[in-house]
Amino acid sequence: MPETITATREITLGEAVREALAEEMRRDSRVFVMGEDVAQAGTAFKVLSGMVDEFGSDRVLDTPISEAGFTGIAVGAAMTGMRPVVDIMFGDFVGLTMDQMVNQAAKVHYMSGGKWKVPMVMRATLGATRRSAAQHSQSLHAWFCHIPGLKVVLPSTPYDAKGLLKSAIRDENPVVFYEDKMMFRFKGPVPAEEYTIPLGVADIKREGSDITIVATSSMVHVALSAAKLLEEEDISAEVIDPRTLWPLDEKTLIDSAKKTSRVIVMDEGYGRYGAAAEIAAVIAEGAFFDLEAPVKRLCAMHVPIPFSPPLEDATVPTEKTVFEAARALLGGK
Amino acid sequence: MPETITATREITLGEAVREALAEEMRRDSRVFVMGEDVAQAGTAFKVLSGMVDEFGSDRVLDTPISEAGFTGIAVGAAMTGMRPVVDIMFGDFVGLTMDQMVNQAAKVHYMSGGKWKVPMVMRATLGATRRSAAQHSQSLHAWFCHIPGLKVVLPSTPYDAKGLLKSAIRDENPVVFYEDKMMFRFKGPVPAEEYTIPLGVADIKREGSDITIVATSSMVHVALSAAKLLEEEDISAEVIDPRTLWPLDEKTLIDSAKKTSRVIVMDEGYGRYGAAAEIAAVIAEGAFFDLEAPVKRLCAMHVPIPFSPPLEDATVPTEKTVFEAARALLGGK
Amino acid sequence: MTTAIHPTKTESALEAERCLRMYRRMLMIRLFEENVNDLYTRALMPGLAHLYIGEEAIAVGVCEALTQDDYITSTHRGHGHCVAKGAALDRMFAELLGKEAGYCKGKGGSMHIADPDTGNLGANAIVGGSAGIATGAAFAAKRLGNGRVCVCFFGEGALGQGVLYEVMNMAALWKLPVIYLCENNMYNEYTHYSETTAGDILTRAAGFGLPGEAIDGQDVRAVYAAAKKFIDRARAGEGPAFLLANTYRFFGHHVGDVSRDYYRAKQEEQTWKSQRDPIQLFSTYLVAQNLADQARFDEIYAEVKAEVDRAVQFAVAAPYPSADKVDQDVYA
Amino acid sequence: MTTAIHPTKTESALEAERCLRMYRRMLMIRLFEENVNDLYTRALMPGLAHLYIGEEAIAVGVCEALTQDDYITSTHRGHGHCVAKGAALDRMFAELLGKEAGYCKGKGGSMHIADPDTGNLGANAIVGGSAGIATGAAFAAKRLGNGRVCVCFFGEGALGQGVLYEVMNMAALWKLPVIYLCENNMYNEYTHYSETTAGDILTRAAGFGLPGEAIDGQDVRAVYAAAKKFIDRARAGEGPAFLLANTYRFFGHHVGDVSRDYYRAKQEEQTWKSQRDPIQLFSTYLVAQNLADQARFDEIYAEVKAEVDRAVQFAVAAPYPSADKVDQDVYA
Ligand SMILES: Cc1ncc(C[n+]2csc(CCOP(=O)(O)OP(=O)(O)O)c2C)c(N)n1
Ligand SMILES: Cc1ncc(C[n+]2csc(CCOP(=O)(O)OP(=O)(O)O)c2C)c(N)n1
Ligand SMILES: [Mg+2]
Ligand SMILES: [Mg+2]
Repeated sequence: MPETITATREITLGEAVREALAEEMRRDSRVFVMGEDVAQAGTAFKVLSGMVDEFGSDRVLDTPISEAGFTGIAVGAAMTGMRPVVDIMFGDFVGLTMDQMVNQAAKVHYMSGGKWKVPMVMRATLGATRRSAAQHSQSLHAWFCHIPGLKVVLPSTPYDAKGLLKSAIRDENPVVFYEDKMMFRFKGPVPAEEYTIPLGVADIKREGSDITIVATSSMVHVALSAAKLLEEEDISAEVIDPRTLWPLDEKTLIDSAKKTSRVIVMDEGYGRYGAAAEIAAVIAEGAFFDLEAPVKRLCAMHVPIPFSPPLEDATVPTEKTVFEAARALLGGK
Repeated sequence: MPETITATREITLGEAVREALAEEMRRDSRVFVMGEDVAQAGTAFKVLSGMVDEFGSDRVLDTPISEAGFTGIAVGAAMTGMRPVVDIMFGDFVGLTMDQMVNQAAKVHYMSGGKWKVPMVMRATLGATRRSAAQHSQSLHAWFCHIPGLKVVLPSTPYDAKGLLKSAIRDENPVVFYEDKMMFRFKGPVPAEEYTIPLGVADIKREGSDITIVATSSMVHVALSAAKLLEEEDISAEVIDPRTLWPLDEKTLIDSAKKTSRVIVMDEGYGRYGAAAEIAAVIAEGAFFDLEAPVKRLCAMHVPIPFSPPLEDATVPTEKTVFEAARALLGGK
Repeated sequence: MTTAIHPTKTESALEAERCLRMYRRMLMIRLFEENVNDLYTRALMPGLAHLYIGEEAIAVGVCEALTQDDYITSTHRGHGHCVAKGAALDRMFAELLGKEAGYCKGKGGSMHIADPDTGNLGANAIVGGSAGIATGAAFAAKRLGNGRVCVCFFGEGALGQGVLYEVMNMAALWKLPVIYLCENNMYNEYTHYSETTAGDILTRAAGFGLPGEAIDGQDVRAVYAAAKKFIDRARAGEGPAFLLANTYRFFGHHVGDVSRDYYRAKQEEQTWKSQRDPIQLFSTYLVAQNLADQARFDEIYAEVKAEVDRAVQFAVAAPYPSADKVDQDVYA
Repeated sequence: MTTAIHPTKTESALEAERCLRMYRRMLMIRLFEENVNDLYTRALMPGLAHLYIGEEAIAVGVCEALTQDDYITSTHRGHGHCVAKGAALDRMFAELLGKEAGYCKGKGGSMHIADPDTGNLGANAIVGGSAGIATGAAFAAKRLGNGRVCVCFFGEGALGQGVLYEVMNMAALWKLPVIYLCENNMYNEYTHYSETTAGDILTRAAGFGLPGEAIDGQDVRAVYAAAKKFIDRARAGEGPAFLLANTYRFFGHHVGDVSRDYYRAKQEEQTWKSQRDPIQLFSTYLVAQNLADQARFDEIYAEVKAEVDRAVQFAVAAPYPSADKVDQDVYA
């Protein structure tokens, strides 16, 4: 069921992220933020504007352009009493951090037999259509989802972003938190009161009975638009946002699939060997005897993201693609 | 149908890799090998022993411990007329190369509108049970499979290793070639005559009619052993090795699934968000109307690989696991 | 780019020719970039772009010391390098606008212009991302014995990327013909480089076995002289080098970065623009040396402007690629 | 590890105590490693291990200058660092054998021993992999104001990893209390470091703003003195430093590396073993200074041997973890 948000206050996703960070930094002096141009510039996307004024440049710390290095520093600082939040400007740069995140952050707890832990958060961006071309448009979260020891969060609304980021910061494990770079100005209701959202709980963004659309991050909104179109055709679509890809709320996804018997999985990462493959596999297995059609994936086209607008636009699923895929799955119902 | 190999000559997988490399280096002076301890030491696994004697240290080149750096050098050398083969001792270290492989190697061709190309091969190892612990036992090939522009090869026999590596070296694209580190001494028939195996063609390692086991790399042999056990119970298992995960021979997998209607997918990588998820999703979609049971994945347990033998052994699927999973899928047939 | 040299010309005639060629090329970059900004402002250009204005002397001085076959790698701030290496302006603008006629068929955009014909291995949107490629091209040149040299352009921000040191080390070990050309414009985006760079840059290079030199990046002749010396040395098989060109970007980090007061003073910008403009400085020199006068400058300006205008028009009028091209060129 | 110091003792008495403590600790590492090799040869140890024999003076000299609360990070060749920082031998052996009683419950093995009680942030099987962690620990120490220092041990092979330079740069910028301790045993596995390392190591450190010093890694007193100086300096808030300890591993890269002729001469090994053994050199010094005699050495040997033997027995007898522990400790 969609969580009921009582607040009427509307803020942007960027503001929600900033609020979550600021609240946690006020609450816990061990929390700090580091990354490129995070201080006076407030990040390239201006998400952290003004934070350095409140917390000072010791806690909102500009780094050299050394993604591997400062991620490694975060791992060590997390082990020894701090709670670092590192900022990776474009999620495309996570390749530089994979060794630190996967061979160090994700494994320290296990390799030490549970003795050391790494309570850190990596914030990164994802998403295309910004006309930023192949090295600034990728959604590579599937890499992290694959690795035991990491948690992965992909919020789709300001409300979720705030509540989940606060939980991520309080988590005792390394968490990768993804923000869609095209959604920073997206507005939504966020209560003024403190709240958190637990990691590992999917949210049904819209209830429906004929088809389930599982969607992440920006794709949730494409799915919701498509659901409206489908409604006009008397097709009732349920839209579910897993919110965290690890831990993954398999039950909610499978239950919905059992109810509707038809499923589309949307993700802005590549579908092939991507996050959507896992979700599709989980549903195909868990709802096997209830599905009336194969699970359909709608994801980024399997090409490096091109610069040219007409090309780039062709790589991302749209409400129209979803609408048509849903109709096809329903056999023209 | 299993390819018929007429040769009676038996060599190890390590020798097959060396032969493929040596033949290609004789054939094409642009081919060279670089990596840590590849020259006099012939790699940490002794796979390249003796090659520096034939080809000299200009073409079998020891590097500093700089995986990112020499992978980047390979990209540039490939663009400008060479055909580099880089050696990544343990596949766990690919994290260090992800930026070079994914943001550079995989995208140069596309970003340049098809003008530059990157004919390079990265050889890396995978596989556990060597008592090497969490940072030397991973099978991270799913990361590369996720990326358009790359090809990914996982041979399971000396025959396949030789034929596929030769094709990988002749390919005009970056290819990641994975060798199971526990299989270097594994022997199999390899013809003395020259041959290549095209990328993108699965091989049916064993024909069967009751259940399909899709397996990669070392898991092929676990599947084959399990198939023998199953035979004793009158269960006829078909074992298919995709051999290349990208391009993926979807048709062969789906056709087999349609024939047997029950499928197990095995891979030594993590199952979650892993290569097996894609294969399972492809089959669940492609053979939807023929499957009589959900596709079952059997992969590395979702934990950092532990050092202690009884723990490590528990992380990898065995013939017994497969046998039981198959019986369960067949509902006790 | 050195054009064919007439054997009977005197040294000073050659020098005069070179100077005017460099002047023209710098001006071309300047006007190119002004038009980029204009296209952005008029919402004709998708995305953003990073202008090279203020730094023209570096690309031009360096590329003057290269042959057409020599290689360069470039950065997100790459238009100047491309133009200096000889790229055609119309196809560059077309690429910036995402048009099919662009250097990359519109697939790359501002940060990925590449051109095999002029040895341009590509601009790169990953800071430090081309260090490996440049070193690899030098590796190939050495192995193939084709006598080529590669210049790896990068901003001082790339000094934060470890891979740079990894490849410098190998270049030194293997004596590869590559020049690491650090354009220190003093800012990593919105952060002054002194906040991100400890120690001493040339000492770093020395630590990895690379000879180095700091040069005034606003003085095209100084850039050319230093580049020539180290490029010739590399071509002669004596190995890599590191050049540190001190410079300044006159405008924002990218075209959208217009309110810059929070990270640098207007006064600082003003000083550089009025006293350290590489084109202005060079024209003063040329006049003093009697190598040109205002009339000649006007003539060059008119020619370059006409060329740039034509190129813009071409690009604006050119068609977009059709959407079905999107999955071509993924694999070779 | 400095133990509590009795206030009335004279400087020379303290020095004598320190010397004997260091001697004992070096011997402990030596005997520990001999037993590791023995366990491997007897097929009692799963996998491989990298012996620290020949390099004992470095870990011991450095850790003598640290407090128990100070941090270290270690490498694949890490047993010496662990012992020097105060780890219990029985739990170390148990870990090497994959037993539940081991420091990491058998999950880590030889290359991952970690122990919060002695400030050991962990050995690391990724070359250069702990540079970030060490720098981060120093970062935390500075932020929390707890006065701790971190020593990052690594082999000269790690000089090939770019991340090392990235974090040294930040350590220098932010004046973090971290010492980068390079153990140059001259080989990266089977390749001589001169084939992999261009330029000059201390110049590299200087380039990133780190003061540095080369030390004789076979002389525990020299190591201690240099380490003490830079550790005190770091603790005083004056920032990081780089120490280059020249040394030699007396045996193979790992226990299985027995035929070494193809990469280094027997003669070279022989010379080091006979003339540059850190324990031998130190005992000669101790005798010359009248700080110990053979009887004392025999006594220490017997004590240490008994402790090591007990530890081995404990580990051999200890049970393996049950298989159901495999998925514990993945998440905290
Ligand atoms: C690896 C990586 N990290 C961060 C960025 C984002 N980014 C783009 S340009 C830039 C600053 C680069 O500064 P510098 O290298 O000095 O070049 P300049 O812009 O001054 O020419 C940054 C941080 C990037 N593109 N790549
Ligand atoms: C990133 C990475 N690359 C390669 C290896 C494989 N490897 C393990 S030890 C070693 C040599 C290390 O040499 P050095 O740093 O000098 O340490 P030493 O063994 O001499 O103590 C190599 C290449 C690794 N563990 N990690
Ligand atoms: Mg700059
Ligand atoms: Mg060494």
